[in-house]
Amino acid sequence: MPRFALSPTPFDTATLRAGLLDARVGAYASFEGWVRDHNDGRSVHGLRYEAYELLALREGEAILAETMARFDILDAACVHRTGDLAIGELAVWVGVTAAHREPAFAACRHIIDEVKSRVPIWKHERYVEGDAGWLHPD
Amino acid sequence: MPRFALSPTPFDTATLRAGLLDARVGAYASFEGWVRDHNDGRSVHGLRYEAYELLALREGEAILAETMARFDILDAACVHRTGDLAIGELAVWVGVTAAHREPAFAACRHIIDEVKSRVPIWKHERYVEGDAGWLHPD
Amino acid sequence: MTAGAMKVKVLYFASLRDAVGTAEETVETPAVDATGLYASLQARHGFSMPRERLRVAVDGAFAQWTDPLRDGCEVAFIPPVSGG
Amino acid sequence: MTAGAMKVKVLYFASLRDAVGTAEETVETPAVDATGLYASLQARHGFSMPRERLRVAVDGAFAQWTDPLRDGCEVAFIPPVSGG
Repeated sequence: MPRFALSPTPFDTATLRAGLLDARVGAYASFEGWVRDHNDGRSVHGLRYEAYELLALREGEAILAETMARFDILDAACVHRTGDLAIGELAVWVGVTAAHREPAFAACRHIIDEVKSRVPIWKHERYVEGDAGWLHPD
Repeated sequence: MPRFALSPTPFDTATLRAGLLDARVGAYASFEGWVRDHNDGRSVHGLRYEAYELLALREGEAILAETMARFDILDAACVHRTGDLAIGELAVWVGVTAAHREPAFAACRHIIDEVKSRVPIWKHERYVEGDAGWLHPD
Repeated sequence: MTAGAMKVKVLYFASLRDAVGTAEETVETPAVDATGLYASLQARHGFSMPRERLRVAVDGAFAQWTDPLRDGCEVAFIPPVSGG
Repeated sequence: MTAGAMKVKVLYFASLRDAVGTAEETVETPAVDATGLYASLQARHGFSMPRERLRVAVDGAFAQWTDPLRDGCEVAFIPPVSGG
């Protein structure tokens, strides 16, 4: 089972979370990124995520595998949306299970940081003023 | 609306999460504590949480208010179960929303740490061997 | 009621409640503060837990061990907590 | 096909794709590595983004700019990512 997935449609976090839980789990940490109505002081109307799918899936799996090896956790998963999203839609979900909370938090944070910095996914924001642009952070 | 609650029955985290989300939210961090089948090397059959309800509710609200004041977050909530729980039942949930992930993670971690150290709730574990006992950590 | 004594309601939780066998009792005590009250209850009930491991709450709020007790107040001894 | 030239498929994403107007093109290039390939494409399409801000992937895996290119390979230029 892959631990990292891209989803072109809205996805259900309750099902994903349930897939991580078993009797050994004492701690579940999760993170969700949502589409906000503002970014860097500008009013956002909506956005689009584009991925280089082949490489994004490989890089995402690599991040999850590295995280499993580095932290004392039981399981971990991440799903990232692609396509058009409106304000208030879920963009990315990370879930991590562990016996104890310390590694669950640390691994969850590590995954979202690495996904944001390494996985070839790009955000295209449409602003209320009518213009739009790709985000290519320095 | 209180931000901290005790629940004598299983509760639904999806509804709680939905109550925290609005258009300003860019990041949602959550933590869940689950009843494990092991603790400190012993096989656990189930457990019971007892609270000094009046003081637990006051102390829980104080923690959430302190957290709202100290971190750059939008909202936060915590629910803790009381009564008898079986293996695989949810014991505690924390949810935090923010514009950005850094304060969302930090506040979520702060809340669960403070709840565990300050709120008058006690865990009574029943072991597979038949004995049982209150946990009063040093 | 002894001269200078007052009635206080005492709440017990977790292992303290198991030791006493009841969740609450009303006691007459000459103690002026929670320190003295716990000492006398420890002697009566044989609590093994030293006061240093407890916190004390009066009328539903955490209090200092040396805060004066009032007649009719409700005192709770809080063993180390283990929620979460 | 020029002597020494090879055909490579180039994938464009995000602002690079907008600049080119297409998500992929097949080009003949005498370039021996991705550095030379990007330089020639930058001249042709007028990319404003310097190579130093990009990563490069060959056949679906991140690569070094100086790795030799092979005829028929697929090269992707990766602008700074912004997922999450």
